Amino acid sequence: MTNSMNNLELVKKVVTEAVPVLKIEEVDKQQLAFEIDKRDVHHVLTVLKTSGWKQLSYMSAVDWIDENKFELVYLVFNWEVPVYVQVRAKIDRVNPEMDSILPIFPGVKYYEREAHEFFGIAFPGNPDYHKQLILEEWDDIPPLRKDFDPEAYSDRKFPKREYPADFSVVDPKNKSIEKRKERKARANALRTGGKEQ
Amino acid sequence: MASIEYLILILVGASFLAYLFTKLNTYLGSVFTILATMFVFASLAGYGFGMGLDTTVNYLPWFTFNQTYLGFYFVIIIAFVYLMVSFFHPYYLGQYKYKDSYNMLFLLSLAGIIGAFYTDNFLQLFFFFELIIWTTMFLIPQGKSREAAVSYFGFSVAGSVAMLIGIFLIFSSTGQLDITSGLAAISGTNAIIVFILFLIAGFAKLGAFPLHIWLPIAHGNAPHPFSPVLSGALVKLGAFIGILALVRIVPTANLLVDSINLPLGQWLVAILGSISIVFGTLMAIKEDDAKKLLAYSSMSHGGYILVAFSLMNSVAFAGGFYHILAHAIASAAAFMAIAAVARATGTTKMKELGGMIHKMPITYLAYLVAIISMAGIPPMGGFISKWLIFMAVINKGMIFVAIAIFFGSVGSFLYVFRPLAALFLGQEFREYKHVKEAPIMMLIPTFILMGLNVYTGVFPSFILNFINNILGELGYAALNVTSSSIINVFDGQGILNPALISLVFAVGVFIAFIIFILLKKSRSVSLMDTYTAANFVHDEHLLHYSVDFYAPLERLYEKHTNWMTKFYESLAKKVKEIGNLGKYLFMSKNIGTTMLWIITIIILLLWGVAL
Amino acid sequence: MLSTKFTPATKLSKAEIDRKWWEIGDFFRRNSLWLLMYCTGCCAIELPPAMTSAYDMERLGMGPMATPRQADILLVSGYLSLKTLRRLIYTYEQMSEPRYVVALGSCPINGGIYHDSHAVINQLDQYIPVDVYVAGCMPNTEAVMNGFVDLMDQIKHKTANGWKKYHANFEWYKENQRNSLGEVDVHDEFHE
Amino acid sequence: MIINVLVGIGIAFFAFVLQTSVAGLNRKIVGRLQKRIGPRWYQEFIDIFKLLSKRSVSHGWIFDFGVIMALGGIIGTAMFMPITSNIVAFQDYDNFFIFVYLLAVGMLGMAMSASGSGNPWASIGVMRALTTMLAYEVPFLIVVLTIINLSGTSSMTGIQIFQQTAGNNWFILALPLGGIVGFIALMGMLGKKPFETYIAPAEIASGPMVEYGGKQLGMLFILHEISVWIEVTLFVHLFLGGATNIFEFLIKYFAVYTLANLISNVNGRFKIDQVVTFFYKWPLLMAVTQAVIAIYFGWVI
Repeated sequence: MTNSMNNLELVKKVVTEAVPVLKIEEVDKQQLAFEIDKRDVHHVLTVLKTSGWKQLSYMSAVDWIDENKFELVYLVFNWEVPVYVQVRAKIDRVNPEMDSILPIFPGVKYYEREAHEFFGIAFPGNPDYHKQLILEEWDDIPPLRKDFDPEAYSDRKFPKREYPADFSVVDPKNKSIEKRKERKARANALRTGGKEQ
Repeated sequence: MASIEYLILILVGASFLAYLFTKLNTYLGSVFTILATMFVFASLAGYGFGMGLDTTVNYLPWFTFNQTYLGFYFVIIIAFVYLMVSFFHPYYLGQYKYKDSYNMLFLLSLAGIIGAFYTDNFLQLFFFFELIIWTTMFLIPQGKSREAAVSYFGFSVAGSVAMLIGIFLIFSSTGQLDITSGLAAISGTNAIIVFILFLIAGFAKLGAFPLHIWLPIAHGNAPHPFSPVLSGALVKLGAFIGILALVRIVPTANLLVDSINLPLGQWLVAILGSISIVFGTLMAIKEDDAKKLLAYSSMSHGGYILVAFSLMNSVAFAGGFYHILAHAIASAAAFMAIAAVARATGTTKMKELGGMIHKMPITYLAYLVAIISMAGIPPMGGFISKWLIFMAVINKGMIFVAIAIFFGSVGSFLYVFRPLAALFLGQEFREYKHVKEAPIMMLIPTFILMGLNVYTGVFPSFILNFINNILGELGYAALNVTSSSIINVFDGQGILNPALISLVFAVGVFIAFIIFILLKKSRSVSLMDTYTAANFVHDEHLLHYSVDFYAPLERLYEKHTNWMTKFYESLAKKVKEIGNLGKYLFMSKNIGTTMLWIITIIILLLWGVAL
Repeated sequence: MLSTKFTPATKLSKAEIDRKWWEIGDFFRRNSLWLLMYCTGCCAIELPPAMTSAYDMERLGMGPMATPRQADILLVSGYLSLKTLRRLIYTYEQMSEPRYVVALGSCPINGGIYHDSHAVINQLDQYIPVDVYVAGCMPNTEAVMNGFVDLMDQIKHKTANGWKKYHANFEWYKENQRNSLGEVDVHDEFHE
Repeated sequence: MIINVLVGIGIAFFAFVLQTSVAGLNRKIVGRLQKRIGPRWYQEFIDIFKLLSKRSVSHGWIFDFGVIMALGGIIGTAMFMPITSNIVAFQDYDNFFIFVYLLAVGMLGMAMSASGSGNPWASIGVMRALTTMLAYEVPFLIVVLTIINLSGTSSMTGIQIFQQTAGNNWFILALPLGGIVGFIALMGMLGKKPFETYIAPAEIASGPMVEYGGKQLGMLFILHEISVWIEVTLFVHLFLGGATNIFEFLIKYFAVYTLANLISNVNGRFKIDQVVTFFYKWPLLMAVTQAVIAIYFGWVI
């Protein structure tokens, strides 16, 4: 039996032998994250796939607007060794582009379409990446970019209910708030002997 | 006074004329074919009902003719189907390679049929049978496949060889070649062998289990206007031979199945008929080609006919005879409707078709009426025949046969509904937007068949009275049919009044119509505007459910359907191997070996003759 | 003195006869309201108690139905994203008339807690007419039942006219739909 | 003849009113079982009249024609059915097979109309309905074969009178196995759970009825009520000795329908292939055993 520590070591060994790793992060006992260069992604994913990480669980992107970068995250899983491996790679935020990993993991087809839709990343190599998937008839910048303002979009696109200026949810006949204030003041007056009002 | 001999000679002459005319012009030849068929049918209908045809022979030596009610019943049905189908010829012949010979062979096979049913001599029967088989064999490959003709011919020849051996046996044991007296005179073991041989011939023509393999292949691949003839008319030849064997041969008394009081042979035929019904039904449910589906349904209906004629009482016989008529009309109508669709769209595959009702409503109605009759639902002819067979089976208490006939009857709803739903109903495909209703000449037979389907179901007394004549001829008691078409079987065990059923049905529909018309008018929407769990579907193919229609049911038996086909395939392989062996022995390069074999065989043959 | 002779009632005009028939129809309609439950949001959780023995919707003659063709009420339970709104409009147009819409929760009223989302619309009655709103996040089951009773009252007093409004202001509704949604029915590879 | 037809129409109307009321009562009973108040007993009437008052959609002429043909066929079938052994519209012509096959006109009409709507759910529902029919009809007809063979008549009145004659038992007692098969087949005919596969509202959106609304659906409800009446009445007449007067009929009818409904309400739903294998296993075996015992050995209790 191998324990989880050995598993993590195994993964580290596999990945570091394959490509130069910029940063390693232990997310938890069963998850390891490797930050690598964009060009090494295909290689490391191939290595991982041949050493047992056969399932691509998820692929998405993170918008680091301060660094002006997108970070792509590939999450792969092994059914023999219970460790998730995250492979992270940063790409430019301006004209973002990343070669598709479709030949390695065919299941990435829809994740890449989703990432294109929500972040605007292009995936040459995936013939369908530009097709719409979730957002139907979207007409603005991709919505999960940090510079997108959902509230402005909502105000612009969806009519809001107009409430009159004197609209109030408070019932004018309901005096319970005033009464509570009064009660509090009276109690306070009693406690302090009327000195502090 | 029309003479049978003249009719046959006229048809033979007309066939050569049709050949010439068709060579000149397809349309002219086809119209001539229609006229010739019409003339023959008219003379048969005009003189035949009263047995008024002349049987004298002037020009054809060695031929003798005789008319019976039994033969006439078959010949009029088959000639009628031929007439109906001939209306289709002008519109289809253009597609076929040998159109001139098509018309010629069509008329020649009709001549063969008239001869076969009007003869009283075994050798002539055999001759005419061969004429029918050989002529039709060249008609079938003009359709989709040549193999269809091969398998049709193979099974037909197997049947006719069996019949020929049977005829020889009868002649050698009784010295008679007359059909009636020959079959009546034969007895003992010879009777059993002849019974089996004739039934093999009958089964092969009828396409009943286990000799059914050719049926879907030939029906499915035959030219579209010829499939109605195959199914509506030619398989009935098998029923005729079956009747000869089952009814005419005096059953041997010591082989009775006690509990149901039926001769063993007849009982076995009933069981085989039941297997045909079940097998045909299951295969039809599974089939994806509309014509093959109807072919399997013909097999299932052939099973009903076999069951009916093996029950040895007049109710069952009447049911069987009525079923022959009802099925001929219904099946011809259904095949012709499919043919009309195939002409318009070029396919009979159910998955490629849909929504034809919006383009071909009359064809749709014809098909609807036909399948109502096939499924045995009241206002149509099929109900009466099935009802008679049911009552006979119930009266006999044959439980296992009953399972089969009930299964086949309910199963027929399943399979006849499939082409209805897949071809005619459902989404209208944009490929077929240009399709139009069949031309008027093709609608004439459609209307006639529709009318006859209803007529046989509402007023059966005329036909049943004629069937009573046949029953009398065969030596059975007549069916109790009163003038107002009330059928009473087994002294009141079942009483049926078809006209009343139709009336009540009409009243019901009238009431429903009144309710419908009184209420608020509905808003008309397009076919694509359907409930799709609120999903947008713009492709009509995705909204048309016709492939693997009965998938959950098919899954239950799909593993067990192929063993019969496999058996015949391996048999065909063996035959091929033997043929190759012969080829190897005879056609070797060494001419001396070949000569040696030939001489040996000639000596052997001469020795056999000398013996 | 009143005449004993039978006098036929004064001849009603066609409009009056229609009105009488309509009132009779209203009696049947309000006593047999069938729901099409469009369970998009969290308010759908209030429906099981409303249907089962706690509140027993069936005693009012109400019950769930499988398809829009059979249903009388389109029950919108909760927030509507753009994607679901498209389907909701499509479903609403498939229903047989007279048809009513009941919206549960605060999201269909003003967007509720999703008022600033790029994917959730704010106000349902801009797109299809709503007969009864049941406010609350989420409304409790008594409120839901009360909403249905309100709808029955409205039908009785002939004020449940949302479906007529939709016909009358069809262009206005369509324009709102187009402004927010682009096209209502989407053509793409999943729908071909 | 006109009198007879009018009596027949009366019977069809009676069938509609009776079954609609009984169905409403049964909804109430089921409600009480589930600790609910349940709807009013006339709720079914309200539902039907509401549907008839709505404005529906139509998918072309076959969509309407099929409904008319179906309802017409069912009304026609009901007109033949005797209520008791004395009340029958067409004396002597109430042959058993009319009910089985004229009922099929209704099924065919509905199937045609449903498929004509162009909705695939409807076609799936039709497929399931026909498959279920293939399953339950065969065992049922084998039992009926036994009954007709024993009683020597296939007239529904005749079978009732045969059972009512002194010395003859009700067939449910005389043929106990057959009676059980008959009841299971009745559950299938009524489309009650566990054989409810072809309606399956949560699965295939109420199957054949998916595209109906308004008057077409209302007419189908009428059709459904009348066909339920025919099926339950068939069971009463075949197995429970029919009825000599109308009260006896009402009691037997109510008992049979309520029992079927109660059994239905404590069951789940079969898959469609399970329905077929179920019916061709035990009920068919029981039916054949019963037929062999009764016909060949003559052992009838």
